[in-house]
Amino acid sequence: MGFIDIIASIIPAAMVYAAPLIFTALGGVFSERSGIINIGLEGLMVMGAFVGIVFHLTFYDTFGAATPWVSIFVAMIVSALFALVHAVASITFRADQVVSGVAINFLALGIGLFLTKQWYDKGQTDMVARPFYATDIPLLSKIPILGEWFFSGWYMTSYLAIILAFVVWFVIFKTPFGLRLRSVGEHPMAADTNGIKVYRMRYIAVMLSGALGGLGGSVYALTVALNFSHSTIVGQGFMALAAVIFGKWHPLGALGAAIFFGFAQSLSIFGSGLPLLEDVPQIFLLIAPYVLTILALAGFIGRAEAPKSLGEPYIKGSR
Amino acid sequence: MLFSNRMINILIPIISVVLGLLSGAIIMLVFGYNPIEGYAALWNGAFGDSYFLGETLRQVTPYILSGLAVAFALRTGLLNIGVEGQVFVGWLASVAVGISFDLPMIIHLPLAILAAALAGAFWGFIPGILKAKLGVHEVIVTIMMNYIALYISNDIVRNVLTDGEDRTAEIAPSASLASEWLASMTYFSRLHYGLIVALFMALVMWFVLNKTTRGFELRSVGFNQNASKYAGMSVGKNIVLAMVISGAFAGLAGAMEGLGTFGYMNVKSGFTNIGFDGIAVALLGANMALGVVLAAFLFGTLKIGALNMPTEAGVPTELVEIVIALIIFFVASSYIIRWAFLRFKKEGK
Amino acid sequence: MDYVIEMLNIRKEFPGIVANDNINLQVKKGEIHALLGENGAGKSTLMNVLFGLYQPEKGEIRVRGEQANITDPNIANDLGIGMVHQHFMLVDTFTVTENIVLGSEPKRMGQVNLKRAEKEVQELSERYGLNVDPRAKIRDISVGMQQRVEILKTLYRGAEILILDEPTAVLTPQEIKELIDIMKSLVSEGKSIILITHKLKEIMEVCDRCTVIRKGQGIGTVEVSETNPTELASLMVGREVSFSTEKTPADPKETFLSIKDLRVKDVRGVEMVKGLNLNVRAGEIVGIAGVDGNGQSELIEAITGLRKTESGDIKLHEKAITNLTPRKVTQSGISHIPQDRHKFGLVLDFPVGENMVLQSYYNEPFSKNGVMNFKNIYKKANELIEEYDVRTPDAYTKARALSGGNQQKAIIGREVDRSPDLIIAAQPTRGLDVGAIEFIHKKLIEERDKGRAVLLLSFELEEIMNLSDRIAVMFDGQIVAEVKPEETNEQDLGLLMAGNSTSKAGGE
Amino acid sequence: ACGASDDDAGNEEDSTGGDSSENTEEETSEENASGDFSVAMVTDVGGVDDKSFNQSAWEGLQAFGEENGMSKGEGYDYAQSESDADYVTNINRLVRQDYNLIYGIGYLLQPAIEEVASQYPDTNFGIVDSVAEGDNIASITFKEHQGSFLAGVAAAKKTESNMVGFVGGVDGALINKFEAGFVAGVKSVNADIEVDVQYAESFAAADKGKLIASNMYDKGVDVIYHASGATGNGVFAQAKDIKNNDPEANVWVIGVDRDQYEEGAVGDTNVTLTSMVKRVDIAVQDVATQAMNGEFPGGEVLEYGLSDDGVSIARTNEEAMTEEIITAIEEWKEKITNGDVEVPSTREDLETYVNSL
Ligand SMILES: Nc1ncnc2c1ncn2[C@@H]1O[C@H](COP(=O)(O)OP(=O)(O)OP(=O)(O)O)[C@@H](O)[C@H]1O
Ligand SMILES: Nc1ncnc2c1ncn2[C@@H]1O[C@H](COP(=O)(O)OP(=O)(O)OP(=O)(O)O)[C@@H](O)[C@H]1O
Ligand SMILES: [Mg+2]
Ligand SMILES: [Mg+2]
Repeated sequence: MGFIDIIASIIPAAMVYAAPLIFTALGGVFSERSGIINIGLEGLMVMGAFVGIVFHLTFYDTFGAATPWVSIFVAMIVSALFALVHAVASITFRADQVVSGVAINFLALGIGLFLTKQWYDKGQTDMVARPFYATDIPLLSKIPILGEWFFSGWYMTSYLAIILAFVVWFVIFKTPFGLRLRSVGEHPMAADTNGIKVYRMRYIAVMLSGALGGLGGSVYALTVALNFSHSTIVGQGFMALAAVIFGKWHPLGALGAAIFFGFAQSLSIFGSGLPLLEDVPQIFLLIAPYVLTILALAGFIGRAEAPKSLGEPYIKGSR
Repeated sequence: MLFSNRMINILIPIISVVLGLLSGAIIMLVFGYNPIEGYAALWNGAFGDSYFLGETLRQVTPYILSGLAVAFALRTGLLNIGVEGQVFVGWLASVAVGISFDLPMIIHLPLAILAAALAGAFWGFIPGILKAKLGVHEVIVTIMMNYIALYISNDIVRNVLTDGEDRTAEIAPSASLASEWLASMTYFSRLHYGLIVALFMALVMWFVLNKTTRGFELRSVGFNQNASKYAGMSVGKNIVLAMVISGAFAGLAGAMEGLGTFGYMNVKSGFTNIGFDGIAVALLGANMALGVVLAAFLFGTLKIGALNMPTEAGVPTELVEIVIALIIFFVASSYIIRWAFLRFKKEGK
Repeated sequence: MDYVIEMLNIRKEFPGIVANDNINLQVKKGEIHALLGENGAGKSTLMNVLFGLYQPEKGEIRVRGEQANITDPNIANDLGIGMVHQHFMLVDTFTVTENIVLGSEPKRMGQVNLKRAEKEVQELSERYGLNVDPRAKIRDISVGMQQRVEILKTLYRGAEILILDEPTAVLTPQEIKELIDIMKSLVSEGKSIILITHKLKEIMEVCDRCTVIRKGQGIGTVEVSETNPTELASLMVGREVSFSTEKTPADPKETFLSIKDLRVKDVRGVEMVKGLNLNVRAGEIVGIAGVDGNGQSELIEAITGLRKTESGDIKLHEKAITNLTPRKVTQSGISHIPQDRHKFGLVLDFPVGENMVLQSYYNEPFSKNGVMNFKNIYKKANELIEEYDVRTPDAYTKARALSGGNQQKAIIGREVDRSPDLIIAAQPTRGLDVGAIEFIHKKLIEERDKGRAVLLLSFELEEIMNLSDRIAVMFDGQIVAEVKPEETNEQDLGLLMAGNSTSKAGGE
Repeated sequence: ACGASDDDAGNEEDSTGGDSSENTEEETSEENASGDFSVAMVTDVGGVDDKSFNQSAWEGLQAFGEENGMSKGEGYDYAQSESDADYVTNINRLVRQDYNLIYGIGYLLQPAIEEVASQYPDTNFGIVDSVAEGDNIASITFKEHQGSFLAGVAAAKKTESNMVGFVGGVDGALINKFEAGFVAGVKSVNADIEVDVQYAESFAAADKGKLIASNMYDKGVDVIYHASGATGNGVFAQAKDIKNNDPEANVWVIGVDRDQYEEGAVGDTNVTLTSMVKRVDIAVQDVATQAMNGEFPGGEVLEYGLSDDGVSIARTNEEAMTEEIITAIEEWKEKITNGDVEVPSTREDLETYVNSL
């Protein structure tokens, strides 16, 4: 395989891995920018995967070919509502946000598997009949090299993830909503005195993180796993959290970090076929993605500044 | 006064557990199970006879240590999500020492335990030093270190400790925490002397944090790094130390599995969850030594008891996951319980 | 009556405390109305009620004669009430413009129309002579500038009634003068101002009337033209207060601290201290006068070991302490009352008692062989609490729950008690009321008289003039002049601080 | 969990706790005429619905129960494990509930079964997919290498590019058995065919499975045999993607443990060429019946292979499994069952085998 071909197979593969992380990390960016730590991303993905699969299995007859799209949409809605639990606990009840996030992770897996047992009478669902399929974009895929790299064998959801990252960037840095969101995460009391409803902003942000986490989980389920079980989401949410921090709480940073993970992961697999890497023992390739991340952080990413009031409940009228 | 602050602090976890169990009962009712049967099965599964009591205590042992690990780091302001990986390397190290030497027990066992603590400590040292020197966020590094631990441990089991096997040899009896006496008292449960190690470590954590100057520094750095620096403490050193100690606790949790429960290390297809559960244990225990012990006890009980629910009452074990999550929520939302108490108090007057 | 604001019989309770008890405040259109009271008297609370941040338990608010129910800062805004808070309400990482328009952003196609906003801010700033750069980030501008941004924020929202809560506590004399000009120009446009300040001189200078509250209760309102500072002070405290601290002339002995050619960079790597020389001798108080941002903080951080120096020597008793760790510096005999008490001075989540041994916990009798002795720690803490009049329920109370003044007293007690040779006091009385200031000044002079050296950093000229035996004027990273307080006046000092060293260089 | 089995070569040295040779040889099932015989199983973390050996074993027990007029909870039951540490607890629980025969399903339970069996010499135990020492233990193993060999034959016949792939779960003796059989099968048909072997190091990483499959198909591999549990979901996902995008594409997956035909459906076509089916149900039912009849094969190692239909090759995809392939499979099956061909089960044996071709 020539270099171009190798790249042509690595890029879509990396994006398959990255897309669910991008969605979820964008959710994390919303939540953390508003000042709410979201360690529950894993649980939100679990919920998304569960809902996406169950909806697809149940309503395939109704929605036909559109089912995957409807499913991820429904997964978004349900996960957003599920995230309300985190919102109520950490915003209204002033719970420690880390604690609440950990509970979200337990709860999502518990509910998902419990209901799977109730509804399917077994520990995992069937496989969905018609998941998302990767496609070649007509015309564009015919462009030499670029077409092969960027327009063949991608999922529509991967494009959606990239587009969404830019949308989120626009929302957070260009719109009044974004300005207010950031102010709430930096200095909630200042926001409050400017007439911004701090609680409402934070609720919205946490629910957005639920929606996006659900999107990430359902996209993973409907592109990669194809069913739901205890082993569908195992650590992807934590990788997404890592992408949020790695990306310095910036939507495009998170995008970059998730793609970085995707590439590192692909490289660990495709590497065995690359001339330079083929003699490297398997174990080094296996741990490479994680070691590379640490090296990248230590080497040139370094200190990242979190939103100032991240993790602190806002108590109106206190100082 | 009807409820003193202290009383409320003690009552909150109890109320949370009760509320969590109540919610679980409601869920069982909704799905057509008999909650009384369900909880009876849970109880029997955890304490039904001395065998199950033994198993419950056995499960509590690593939870205490992984809980202490998370709690210790949190007290210094660090979120150690890497306990899972530290458990792995601790387990591996303890077994490696356990199978590789032929020594009298009085040396062999402590050596194996020490190896686990050191391995865990080293695994904590890396995120610690990166945080202290370069300001790299410990959460990402510890997440990454988990995967590295998993893959490296598997590789070492496969290629260093064995010749391509999935499982190491059994550790020498001289390195084992297992106890004929405890086993025979509990109908062959795997309860082992590790419980004593775990409880002792809880004591150590309490003592170090609350009674020593080092603990004073660690807590101070946890609350306010600037003031600590101003007061002449070395912030970086304390961060590294906190991660090292936290990792050592986690490594010991691994030793409990390696030297106590299993007696070997095998190739793992995924995480053990001892470390991740440790996060919940620590948080439930309010990051305090005694709290962690109690929370670990609760966790162990629920986890072991849950295994009996499907066979005895037909209730899926996942119900317990839900109950645990709800308990954590209720504890976390203690503000609202406190608030309700104050209202109650006011109106009671 | 042409009152723009009437607050009648306001009562506001916090758990366990009545912050406002039946207070009345009536503000006329176009006046500057002072609100005076000790720390914790309830001034900020009253204003927060007016601004809609707190809901009063009782009482009535009228705005321009009409009853108003202000449940939210938005409503206050709509009523033309704007507030500049005691602690600035600015987002550090935002630009000036972003802070100003936050919450009422001009929009264009769903985006914040920053161009328009910047233009508006620019115009507004010019109109009132505020002179701010709309594009600067808050964290890059001086405190005085930040304050103007706060004022602009209210003006941008069309405020007719401005509440300024202790605006001058953090300003340099120049900045105060400018602020006073700004206030005057605002009232000349028909706006009304409620001014909270502890500085009676300012009240006398700019205010028309003054309402005094004491321990949550309204004492009354007086015409400023018919009163004097002494009367105001006694109204406020309920007893006689002495203003200038009494002290005997200094009797300086051998040099304790000597600094030669010191160069220090700040966080961003900009050189802030540029070859500074300074000596402090036993038995004298040396005050550093200067406009904020001329390297004072970096100087103090360098002496205390919190910041690395680039070059130069710092000696204590002829022994180099340059670039020692904070611990070593402390051990060599230096105490440090830090400028930012919340950031550096205290671990707010530790009990008061443990804060009292923050630097000495590792020494006997507070610990032995690495094991803490809490009995001795709390014994010591209780002594200090007693001696320094720290008002706290007990030594086990978290430092967070103490009022600012009491937190400061705790720090001072701790630092002075360690019997250092040199005390570095950075803004030791910032934001404190006259009673507390009096106490702290007395303590510092006592220490001087015991033969200790005191290095005082303050942005308040009055404090510098009152307390110092020698004044070192710092400008652009250097000591540009040394003068004796009795040989200069605030005017001349102000000129020196502005870098105008051609005026007569006093001292030595 | 996965379709995993094990022949644990190092077993003899390991089993320190297992030599309970003082075991009484009493027949524990003496009293029953089927009346009060009961049997139960402990799953590994996969659960009884893992679409793999746990499920298959449970189906065997259910069939056994039905045959003997029992119902779940009365006569037969299972206990599911949530983690490695639960195996012993679960086995013990069943012992104390007086089950006569208790199965541990999966090689992971081997130490647990051995341990408990030595403590309760009066109860009978079965271990599936592994060999355990003890007179009251029947070890049930499968010759997966034989089945995998036939899968290799099918793959070799199907490939057009002369490149086939193998995706393993966690690298180790048990999955190596699948690998060795498969490679031997492929090479036996055509020694020039390249076999790309990769391990995901997980039985639950569908994303990695997909990456590996994508890598393989891109390199030109056209048939992938997976023995990797849920990781295999990703392999199917990738094959279906390619097939959906280009219905003419020649991509195939060979399933494992049970017939994975359903998993391969893409519209009207199907990418599942065949599956290497392991009949744990038959074995479990068989041993239970023997035990009930007082003929429990304690201490024996039972090997179910091609000859007794313990392993087999699915033929559901009739379109893909052409006459030619079926014939080839039958030929090789014949050679294996009559002993002409000794199928290698480790990498070393494989090397010898390939060199001898
Ligand atoms: N959020 C709060 N919770 C509890 N008590 C409060 C709160 N805010 C103020 N108080 C109490 O109300 C009293 C009045 O506080 P306030 O801040 O209004 O004083 P102040 O007059 O502004 O003092 P200063 O001159 O120091 O600004 C304080 O002594 C404090 O005890
Ligand atoms: N988190 C808190 N918990 C308990 N009490 C608090 C808390 N925050 C504030 N208070 C109360 O509010 C007061 C602190 O307010 P503040 O610091 O404004 O006091 P102050 O007298 O105005 O001092 P300063 O000189 O700093 O203005 C204390 O008297 C304290 O009782
Ligand atoms: Mg105040
Ligand atoms: Mg105030």
